[in-house]
Amino acid sequence: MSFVLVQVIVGGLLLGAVYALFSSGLTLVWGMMNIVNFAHGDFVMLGMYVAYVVYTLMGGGPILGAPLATLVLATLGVVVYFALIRDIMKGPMLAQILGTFGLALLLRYSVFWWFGANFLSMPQDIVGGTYAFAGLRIEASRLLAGVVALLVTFGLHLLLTRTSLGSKMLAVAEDATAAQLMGIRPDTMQAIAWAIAAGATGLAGALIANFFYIVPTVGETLAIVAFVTVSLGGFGSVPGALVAGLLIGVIESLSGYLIGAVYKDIVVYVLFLFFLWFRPQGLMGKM
Amino acid sequence: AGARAEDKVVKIGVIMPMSGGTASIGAHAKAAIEVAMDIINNAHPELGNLPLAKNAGLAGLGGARIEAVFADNQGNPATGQNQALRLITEEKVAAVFGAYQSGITLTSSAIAEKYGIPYLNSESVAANLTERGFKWFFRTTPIATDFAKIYVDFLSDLRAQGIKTDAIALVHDNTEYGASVANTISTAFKEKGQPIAVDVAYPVNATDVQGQVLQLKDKKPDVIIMISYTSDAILFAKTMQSLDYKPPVLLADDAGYSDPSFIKAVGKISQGVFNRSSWAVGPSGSPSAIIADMYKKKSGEEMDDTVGRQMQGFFVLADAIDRAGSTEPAKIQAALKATDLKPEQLMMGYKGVKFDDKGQNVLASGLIIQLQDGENYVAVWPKASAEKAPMLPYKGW
Amino acid sequence: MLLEARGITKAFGSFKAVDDASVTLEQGDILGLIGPNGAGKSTFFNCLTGDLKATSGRVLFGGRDITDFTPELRAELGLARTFQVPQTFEGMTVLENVMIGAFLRSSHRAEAETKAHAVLERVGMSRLAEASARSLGTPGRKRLEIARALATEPKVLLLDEAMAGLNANEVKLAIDLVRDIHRSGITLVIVEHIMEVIMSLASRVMVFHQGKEIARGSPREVTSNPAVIAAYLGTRAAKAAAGHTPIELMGGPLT
Amino acid sequence: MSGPLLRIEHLEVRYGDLIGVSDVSLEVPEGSVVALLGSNGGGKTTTLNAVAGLIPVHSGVISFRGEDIAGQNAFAIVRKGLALSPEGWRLFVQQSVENNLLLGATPLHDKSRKAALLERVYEIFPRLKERRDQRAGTMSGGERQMLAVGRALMSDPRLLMLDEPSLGLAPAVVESMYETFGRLHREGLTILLAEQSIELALEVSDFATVLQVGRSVLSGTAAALADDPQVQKAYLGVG
Amino acid sequence: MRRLLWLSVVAAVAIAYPLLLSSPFQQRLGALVLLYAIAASAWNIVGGYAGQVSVGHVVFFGCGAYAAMGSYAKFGLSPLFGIPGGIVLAVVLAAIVGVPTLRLSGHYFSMATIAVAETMRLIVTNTDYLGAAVGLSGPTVPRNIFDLSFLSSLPYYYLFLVILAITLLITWWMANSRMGFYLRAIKDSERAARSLGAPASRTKLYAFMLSAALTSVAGALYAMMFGFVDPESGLGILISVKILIMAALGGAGLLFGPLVGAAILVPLEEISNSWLGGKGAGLTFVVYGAIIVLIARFQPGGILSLFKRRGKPGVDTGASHAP
Ligand SMILES: Nc1ncnc2c1ncn2[C@@H]1O[C@H](COP(=O)(O)OP(=O)(O)OP(=O)(O)O)[C@@H](O)[C@H]1O
Ligand SMILES: Nc1ncnc2c1ncn2[C@@H]1O[C@H](COP(=O)(O)OP(=O)(O)OP(=O)(O)O)[C@@H](O)[C@H]1O
Ligand SMILES: CC(C)C[C@H](N)C(=O)O
Ligand SMILES: [Mg+2]
Ligand SMILES: [Mg+2]
Repeated sequence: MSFVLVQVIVGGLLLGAVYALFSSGLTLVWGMMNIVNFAHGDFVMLGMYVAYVVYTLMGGGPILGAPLATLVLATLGVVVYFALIRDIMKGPMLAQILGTFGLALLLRYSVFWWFGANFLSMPQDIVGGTYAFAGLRIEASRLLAGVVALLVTFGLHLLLTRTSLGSKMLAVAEDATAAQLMGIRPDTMQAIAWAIAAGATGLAGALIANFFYIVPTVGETLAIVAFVTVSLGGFGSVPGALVAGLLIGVIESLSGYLIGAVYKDIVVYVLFLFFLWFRPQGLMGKM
Repeated sequence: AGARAEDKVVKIGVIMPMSGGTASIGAHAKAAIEVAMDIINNAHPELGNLPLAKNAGLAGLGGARIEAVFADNQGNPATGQNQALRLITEEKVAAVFGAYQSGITLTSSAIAEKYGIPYLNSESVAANLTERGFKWFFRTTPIATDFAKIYVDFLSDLRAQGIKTDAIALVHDNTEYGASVANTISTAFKEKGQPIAVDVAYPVNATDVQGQVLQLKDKKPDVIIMISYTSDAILFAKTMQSLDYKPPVLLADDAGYSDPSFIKAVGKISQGVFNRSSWAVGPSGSPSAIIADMYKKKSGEEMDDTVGRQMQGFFVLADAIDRAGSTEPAKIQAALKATDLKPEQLMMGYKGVKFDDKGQNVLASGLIIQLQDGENYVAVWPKASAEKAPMLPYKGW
Repeated sequence: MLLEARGITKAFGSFKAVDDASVTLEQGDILGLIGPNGAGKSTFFNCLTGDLKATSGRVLFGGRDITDFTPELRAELGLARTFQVPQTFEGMTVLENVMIGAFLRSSHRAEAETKAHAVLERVGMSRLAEASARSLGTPGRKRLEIARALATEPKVLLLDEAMAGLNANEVKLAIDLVRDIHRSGITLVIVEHIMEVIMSLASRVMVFHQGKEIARGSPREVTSNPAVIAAYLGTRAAKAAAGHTPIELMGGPLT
Repeated sequence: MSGPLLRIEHLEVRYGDLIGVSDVSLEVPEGSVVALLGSNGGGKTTTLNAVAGLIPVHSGVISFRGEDIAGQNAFAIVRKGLALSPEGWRLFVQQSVENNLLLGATPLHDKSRKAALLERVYEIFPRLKERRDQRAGTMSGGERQMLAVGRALMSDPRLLMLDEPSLGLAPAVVESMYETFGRLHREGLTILLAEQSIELALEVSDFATVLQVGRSVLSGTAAALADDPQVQKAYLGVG
Repeated sequence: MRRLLWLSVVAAVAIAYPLLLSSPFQQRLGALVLLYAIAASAWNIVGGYAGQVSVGHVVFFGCGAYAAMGSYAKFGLSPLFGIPGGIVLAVVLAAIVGVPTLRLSGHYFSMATIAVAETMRLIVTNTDYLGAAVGLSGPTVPRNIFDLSFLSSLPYYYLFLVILAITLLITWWMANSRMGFYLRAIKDSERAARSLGAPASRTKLYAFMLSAALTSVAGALYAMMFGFVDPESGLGILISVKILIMAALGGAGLLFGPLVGAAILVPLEEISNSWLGGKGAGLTFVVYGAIIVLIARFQPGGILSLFKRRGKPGVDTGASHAP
């Protein structure tokens, strides 16, 4: 294998880890709580702006920005749940698309109104620049995002499969009325799920901000990748999102390098469709 | 319509992207046009030869004021058209100005054509806009064929100085702007007997460009010509640094590279990037420097080529209305056709403004600028207008 | 032979829910299918109706191999069913639910509506025609499913615990309804845990246990079979069954 | 404590404009088994669901251990020691059998008893133990019924409400389940039972209440009801 | 009878509208409402009645738009000639796409349709024959009436009104036919529907194809009115979302839901843009987004579900019958 190809694959893996990171929150609310969140990309965007504000106001890097973004977004998640999601969940699935689409515009253009439309960017070296070894180059900020992606995925997976909190959250997602019969308060569980999902999304945004540009409409660019990642991985499957994210990252990188970048998305979509043909429930999804 | 001549205010409809992915353009354009209105409506003798600057309002219309009515095209050709209709029929504008994206200029100008209202475009580059046989459409900006010629000449000049410019790579997105400009440039070079060596197309608003940068790193072209919007321009700059790749010559085609936020975001790691422009600040005290100052006060941003072209276009339109001495569409149209502005009457570095039958400004031209210190572009070519000598090779960070 | 299943096996992973089961059904039969919970009765049903694809084995209908037919094709041939876990169309009224069945044989709305009304009359649900299916309890839903299935004008009707949740009196009425259905020329397979139903209706009984057939014969034979008592009935139900009047003495089905 | 464990007075429940039950009154003394009888649509399920807090109460009193719980949330009610095995089971079909059971233990204050309670359920329904890792949604009808009852038992309630627990169960299983109820009853559990099999229900109950089109029309000891042929014929359609 | 009365009132208002509010912009707004109502009604067949939430309907829209513009740009014919071509294209594509995707459930179907739409958009963006990113333009100066390029919006308005009426008639007929009943049944329980002889896959596919054909007509009309199509405006996912949002806002699965949705959202969008867009602070979308959020929050079943409250208890707001 040529050396460049190794770099392409490594780059793809790191990119994929980032995809996985910002998809994990989506798979949680979309796959598990069965809520389509069209505003997901804008949650990522908000995470980026929090990180940016932390940087400009206090000069803080990811050490400060990431936890703060997590916190702010988790809070927002709870607010959004109680103010909007709780009620639209009583309606059909379309109501969720309607509500979260409106929310997306609201968030996106509120930020626009406040910060303006200019592209912003964090300084390149805020997370230790670029590591080079054996000719391979890895950006520290991407590596950080990748490592955090693994940790978050692992943590979420454990939470959902090993803890009673996870089991309760799933129970509420499936049948909130029956969950009440178990003494579970659905609102609490849903709010926790939203806090976790939005928090993880905000964290993702803060970490991505370190190597991406920041603009109110950036969520649109990122959301579609998250949607594909979540469905390829299987709705509700956190490990699925990780594997799918990595897969998409590598496929994108490889096809972008070998076939041409304008075709890389086509490759991803076609593979995705092809894949659904054989496994209609996604990589790791349950039917 | 004749009654409008007595109006104290002349309305011009301005269609710009004020929301969506290119909203920053609209925001900048709005500030620029407000500065232009200030210059036209108030007395600014310090601006010398610039038409309409000296006294307040339009002399030809008894000192009437110009008022721009802004409309958001939302990055959508249909919205652009709807807004053109609204501006013409509800706001009763005397002329329409816009609309940045070529596709929207296309649809919105069709409405102006049907209603017989003059439409002036100052920054859309698609060639077909002036090929439609329209009678009410005018364009002041240089278009892709003009820049292509500049690039060819600039690079052959560099070669004459002993710099290797044989293998040229074109990097462009797949939008209409990216694709059409890339096409024109590659044709121009082919005609000069120097076919493009590497053509890297990528989807606009990419999430990642590592593959493309590695491709370039692999192919080692002597010159890279970048045709990108701001988002991708920033991403390319960041990725080139992280993958430690510097082409010997990096030449950008305006757009994202002219956006002040590009310079703020990644200027420091893009030192030495060339760009094409028709804008040069000029020595302090010169009209262009004064305008740049006014613009900076208004918007907080440095003046860049795109807003410069927009302001210039607006001046040309206002000048025509002034000369028409009326807001009657046909008279404005006639005045536009008769436009013959000299370089010293312009804020941009055009050779003049004069429209052919298709409505294209035949005297539009540009120059090459370079981001030498990572903060401000300076004119470096052609020699006649150069403030500094080109700095080579590309420095990056 | 109307319906025949040969060597049906249905495995979920390594677990065989149905293990090499065969059955033949003659025109006019009422076959009772009993067995412990999880014995594979419903799974077997699902293989007959095409809801599940059998791992192996064949299904024949009127001598025609329908193993690879979709459920809707089988319905068209005349195979109808009810579901143990009711699958009513919640967003529709009772009448509309039945119309879905009626549409199989009449493509016009008015015609289907008339037919659905007739079926509702027959099963004694006319009063509820305009009620939402959502408002029905489990027994109501099951009855609605019978009505729906009848509206398809089936040759064979498979009832999966259609009488669960009825009290003694209602069971009696339901038995009459089934008799009536049978009299109109429909062959039936019924799964029930209510022995009274099996004893009153079935002409033959087949007993499942762990996916396999462990006994078959007349209701009386089967309910006195010690293996069946041990695996399924328990002593109390066996005693009750023994005291029950067998179907033959009550006139039996007209075929 | 004096007074019955559960007391329902003039309960009225509506579904939109429709009346589910119009006037139900009954008492469940501590330590007793009470049968709720009545034909289809009589209002048994509605009554139990209203007690559990699954549907809003229009008027009337539901007092549990002296506290009026009408109108409280279902999750709050179950924490007070009231558990329901609902009609239609309402299982968490995506989760495993064992997870379903463990979820049933959520209201427990003393979590250490989980394991023992789980063992108790597995003892009553060995079938569940065999299939503990299976997804609840793939269980057979009878197995689901077992799971629903087992899940209700997991919260170790003071009052266990069962909506037609024998529905879909094989006769032998019904027999052993009722034996178990008898045992739990002797150990002090109070049970409110809606059951279509009158004979069986009266056999295990101390008291019974008969509902007819949404009204409680008759209450008495199970024995009295069982022995009164008049009553049987008039209200229960037996004989 | 009351329904008939209402219907006549709505029809009368629709016919009289451009005469009452006669400024060119208001007329155009009316025409746009009708145009989007056509597209959203077409979507409603699949997304509302069949409960298959397609987020990729823009491919069919694009089929019509490209066929119409293509027939002019490539063959010099009137864009009108593109309509049948667009319908055929859309129906064939619907069949090809529908067979594999309609068996997917819920979100997977939605995602698959997004993937199809995006794939098409990317392919067209890179296909020079179809004008790539530049797109295709219609006749700039109408050669005759068949070019359907009018200065006034009035002819468009009445043309769209007729086509909307036809679309609603088809939808109404479908909803009250066996197919409509089957679709609603399949939406509730595909398994039960099949057991009763409803050919689920085929019915859904037919609905998908019917919906695609009508959507394609909407796309063709759209392109004709604007005289232009490019990958973003003809195949961009945002169009799908817009159509879907309109149907959902008005009331999916209800005959007049999409019309109501369009009648609210189109003017809301255009007017808020006209009032606020020029300020350039993104306020248009803050307002627009907030109103959508509020409607979703307080009327999750869509505006029209408000009037569906009476009637049988427990009736699901999402799936009631057509009038
Ligand atoms: N998808 C599946 N995966 C694993 N096991 C399954 C699956 N579906 C069914 N089973 C098991 O197969 C067995 C047979 O189930 P089936 O529903 O046929 O039983 P049944 O005889 O109808 O029982 P009942 O009388 O309780 O309705 C059960 O033990 C059930 O748990
Ligand atoms: N969700 C609902 N919407 C409307 N009406 C309902 C609903 N649920 C029950 N009802 C009505 O309330 C009344 C009481 O029904 P309920 O289910 O409580 O009776 P039940 O005694 O449990 O009968 P079953 O033996 O059928 O379970 C019936 O008339 C029924 O139609
Ligand atoms: C960026 C500009 C140079 C070109 C403009 N965006 C266009 O579409 O024509
Ligand atoms: Mg069964
Ligand atoms: Mg009940």
